[in-house]
Amino acid sequence: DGLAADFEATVARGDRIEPRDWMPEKYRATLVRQVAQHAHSEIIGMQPEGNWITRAPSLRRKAILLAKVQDEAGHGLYLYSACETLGVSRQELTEKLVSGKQKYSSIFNYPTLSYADVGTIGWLVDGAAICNQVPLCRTSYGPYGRAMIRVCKEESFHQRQGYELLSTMMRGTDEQRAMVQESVDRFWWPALMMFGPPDADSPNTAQSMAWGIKRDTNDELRQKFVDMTVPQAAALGVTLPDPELRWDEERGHHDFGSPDWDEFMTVVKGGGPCNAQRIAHRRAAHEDGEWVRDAALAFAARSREQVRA
Amino acid sequence: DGLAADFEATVARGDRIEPRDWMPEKYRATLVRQVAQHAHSEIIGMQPEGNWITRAPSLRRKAILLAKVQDEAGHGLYLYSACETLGVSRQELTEKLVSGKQKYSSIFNYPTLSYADVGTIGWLVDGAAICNQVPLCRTSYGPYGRAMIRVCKEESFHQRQGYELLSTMMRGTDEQRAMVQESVDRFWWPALMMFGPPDADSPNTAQSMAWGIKRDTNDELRQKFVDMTVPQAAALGVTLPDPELRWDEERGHHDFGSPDWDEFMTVVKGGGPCNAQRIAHRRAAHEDGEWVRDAALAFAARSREQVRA
Amino acid sequence: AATLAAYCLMLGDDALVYSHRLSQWTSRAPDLEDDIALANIALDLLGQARLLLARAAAADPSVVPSLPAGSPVPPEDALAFFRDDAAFRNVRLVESENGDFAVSTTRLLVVATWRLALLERLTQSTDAVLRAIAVKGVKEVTYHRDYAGRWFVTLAQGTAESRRRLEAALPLVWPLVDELFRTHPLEAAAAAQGVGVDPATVDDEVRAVLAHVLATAGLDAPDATAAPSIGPVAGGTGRDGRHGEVLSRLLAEMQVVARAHPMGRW
Amino acid sequence: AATLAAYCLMLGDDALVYSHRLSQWTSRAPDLEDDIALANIALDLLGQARLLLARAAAADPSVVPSLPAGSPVPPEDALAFFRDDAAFRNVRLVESENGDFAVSTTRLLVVATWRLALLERLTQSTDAVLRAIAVKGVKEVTYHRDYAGRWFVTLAQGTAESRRRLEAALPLVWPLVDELFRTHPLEAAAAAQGVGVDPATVDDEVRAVLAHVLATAGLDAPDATAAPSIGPVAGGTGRDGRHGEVLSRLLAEMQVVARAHPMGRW
Repeated sequence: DGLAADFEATVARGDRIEPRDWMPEKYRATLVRQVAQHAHSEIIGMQPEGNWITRAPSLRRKAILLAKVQDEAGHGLYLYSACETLGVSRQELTEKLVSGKQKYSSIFNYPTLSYADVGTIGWLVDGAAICNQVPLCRTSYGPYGRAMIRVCKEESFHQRQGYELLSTMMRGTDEQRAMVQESVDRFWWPALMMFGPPDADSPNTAQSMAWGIKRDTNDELRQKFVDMTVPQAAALGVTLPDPELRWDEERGHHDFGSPDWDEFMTVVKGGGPCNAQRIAHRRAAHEDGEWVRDAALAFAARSREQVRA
Repeated sequence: DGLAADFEATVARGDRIEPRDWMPEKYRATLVRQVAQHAHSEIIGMQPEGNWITRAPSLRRKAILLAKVQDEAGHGLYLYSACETLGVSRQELTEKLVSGKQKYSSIFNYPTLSYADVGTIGWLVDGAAICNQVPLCRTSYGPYGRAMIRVCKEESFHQRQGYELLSTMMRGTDEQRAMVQESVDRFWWPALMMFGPPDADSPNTAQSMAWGIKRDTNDELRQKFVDMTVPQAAALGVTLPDPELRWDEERGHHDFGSPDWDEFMTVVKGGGPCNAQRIAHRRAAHEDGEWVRDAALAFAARSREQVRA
Repeated sequence: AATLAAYCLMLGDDALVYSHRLSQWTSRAPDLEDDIALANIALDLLGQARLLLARAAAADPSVVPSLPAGSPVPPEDALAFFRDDAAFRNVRLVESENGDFAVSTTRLLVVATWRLALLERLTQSTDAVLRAIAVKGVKEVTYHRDYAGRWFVTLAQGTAESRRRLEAALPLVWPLVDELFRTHPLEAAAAAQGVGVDPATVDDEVRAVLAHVLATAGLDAPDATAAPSIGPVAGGTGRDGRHGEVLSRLLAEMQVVARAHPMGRW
Repeated sequence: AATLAAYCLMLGDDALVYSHRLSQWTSRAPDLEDDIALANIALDLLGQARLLLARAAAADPSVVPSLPAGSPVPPEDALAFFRDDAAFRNVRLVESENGDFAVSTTRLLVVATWRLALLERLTQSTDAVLRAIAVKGVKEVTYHRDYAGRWFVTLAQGTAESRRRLEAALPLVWPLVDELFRTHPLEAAAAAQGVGVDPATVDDEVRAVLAHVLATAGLDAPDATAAPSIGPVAGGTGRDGRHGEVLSRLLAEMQVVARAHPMGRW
């Protein structure tokens, strides 16, 4: 069948599929799920850091944090737009998010318990996100790839800001250094889980890679992240909470321990410390805003009528 | 007319009118207004001090403050009950309060801006209230008089606690002493206004005194309060913010300046710093609680039916 | 003595934080009678908190945060106002936000039933002070549980709206119930020494009481798929100082005046 | 220089406190576009606040609260995080709670219209720094006003519900409008020196703009009997450090981390 052959050829060449191109239904469905989950992660991801905007300890940090959370809203916007090119509206996706039918990255189900967490999220969580996302800039679906280019650029700016906050705090008081270490202790393992289950337990990876929606396996990305992060931790002066972590001369990589995959599954299934809170917050904002969105629609409809009349 | 004569004779003897006794309609109406206004003052009065319960700086003070605000709710309860003996329900009165149709003491339209205000309200506001209320223990209407006996006993306990807080703070740091002085500066004039306008501008006083609903004129009570408070202020070590304040040897009383009666009228008419806030708070609590009160009524009705069946 | 102190902090922090939440109902309750009742419960718990924090400080003065030399702040206040959230040992259920009256009633039913079971056993503690606190507390908390139980049944069988709200409240409260029975090593140690109670030992009893109230109300406990238990953070829960995001906000308010005046007298 | 510093604190505190309130909309706005727009406005005002507080500190270092020796906290942060509410000089309108989107929109319309009028005049200030801040601010606040104006008209003419909410919002915002035009002696002095603006001089212009927007929306300003102006406290208003009960709560949250670490680097 010619359409399918064209599609396969385009993907194989590393060229991009565009919204008007034919695509297999499963490719579309997989993409919608992946892009929506990514968009939802940006939107839910506003909460853990947003939790500290009103308590930022300096005006400079307050401005940086507010701008960062604002960027996350912007990423959510681009990604929802990318999804709309696949025929699914933001409204539909939001309803799937607040009803728990679509997921978001589990990392955001952990609480932020000190201002150091703002730095740690920038450094480790955005760092892990970048490892996941940089390959997606070359992903086969055009609108997604282009959105990812912009997202990745901003994320790496956020990562540097997070690292810079931690590094400033490490040059501060003993209490501040302890805050940073405590924060890293809490976020290290959840950050490693961001790459998803071990390859052996990740059945969809092969198809996604064939379609060019995914470019590296979970374990490859995880290794890359660990290798990248260990020297940064040393430069900061923090200890990563893994007694098995060490340089393996032969492999040319770091060996490291295994995250608690039971905890991962618990969080995925809704039993994380903040799952219910995050969804409830999003749902409340969505419901509280309904009358405003309705007013905007009614006003726009009336304005259009007046223009016609 | 015999009933009216009996009523007049009872009041003249200083005996009490009881709920089943005949009484002139105007006496009943005046009483309802006065007792309701007093009840509302207790209920609204929970807010300015309640504002500091969650920020009380010691556990002992937190317990004292919480118990005090609870006592105010209790006073509200007795006084609404006294009103009910005159044929007006708590529900009706509450609706008049939240719709702004009945007033409460204007003093509660001032904000509480520091923990010292908790002490100042106890010392000055409860002190002024006691001056107003002690004579009402002998008031002609039985249920009101008896409620006032209990209220006054608790109020004077609160007044001592307020004074004790201020006196402890005055033995603390310089900042604490400044907080006390600043608080007294803000509350002194509003406390003097609690006795109402000057006698010359208080047209209802004569009738209320004839009926034994009121026992002293506004200016008499104000003078009594000033005379009582000046030595207490000296003992505390605070300055009352009135340059005209001095002992008048001849009168055997203190001379003092005149409060800003324009401000008084502004606040009475709704333009005080917190009028709108206090009413909105009360209305929100009343509306938020409606479904609970409805549930209790429905449950009670069903339980009665089951008993009958 | 360190075990006793740590154990008293746990029970004391439960009482302190929960008292604070209940006190937020003041001037906001559905009716004056409930405003008074909730303030009473908050006062009882505040009283228990003060005795327990004082006992902790007496048993092991090293638990008390240090303040500037000459500060007149007593140990109970140093513990309440000068510790950060990570040093608080309360279970997460007591720090959660009040929600509406249905949520608050459901939570009070659960907390009071659990605390009553603990206090009943603590009347046999080998520590005489803790024993005395427990004897007094049992009377108080029995009233708390009965108050909550009456309202729970009333809301369940009141109106369609009250039942709807109560049904919505259950999945907000239940996910934090399992944590109440999770044994912290210090609780195990306190139980082994005879001063404290292992909360796992009251699990069956507490759940049986709750099941009875739910049955009377004609309601089911939420199922674990729809409302899964809220898991630990980095392996720890409230007893380890791992709290929800709400606690640091609660403490920011509670501690603000005290911290601004470390040399203050109140 | 003392007058300039005090005047900069007033405008800086307006921006700082209002930025804080606007930032509370983050992750809670009706739609993503508004989440972004409100954060933008909050960021603009935060930027203005930083410049104004820094100008105040430079003009008169004695306004900066003193911190422990060796503290690395810069003057803008010492001013923002280490003053108590009574030292804040913002008008009370900017500290009031957000309410719903109708209240927030109405308040933004009023505040932006007023601030724009002040900043336009400040582009002629004799102080070069203030002049530069004003030139930048005029562009920003013009956008704020237009954003609020568009939403105000949209809500007024959207649905019955949005109009009802907007009508309910007006009497919550209007009672704090008169205070915006009340001249504080320091504002009079700053105006006399040519560095500042007497807010009374923008009264007519601002009210005319608001009247125009109200007319476009088909609404009347609330009448003064139903929604009387909120009066002073002991003769003072926000500019005198006499605030509502909300400001000390806002600051308790805003300042909590900074105050816990007076020697901290961030």
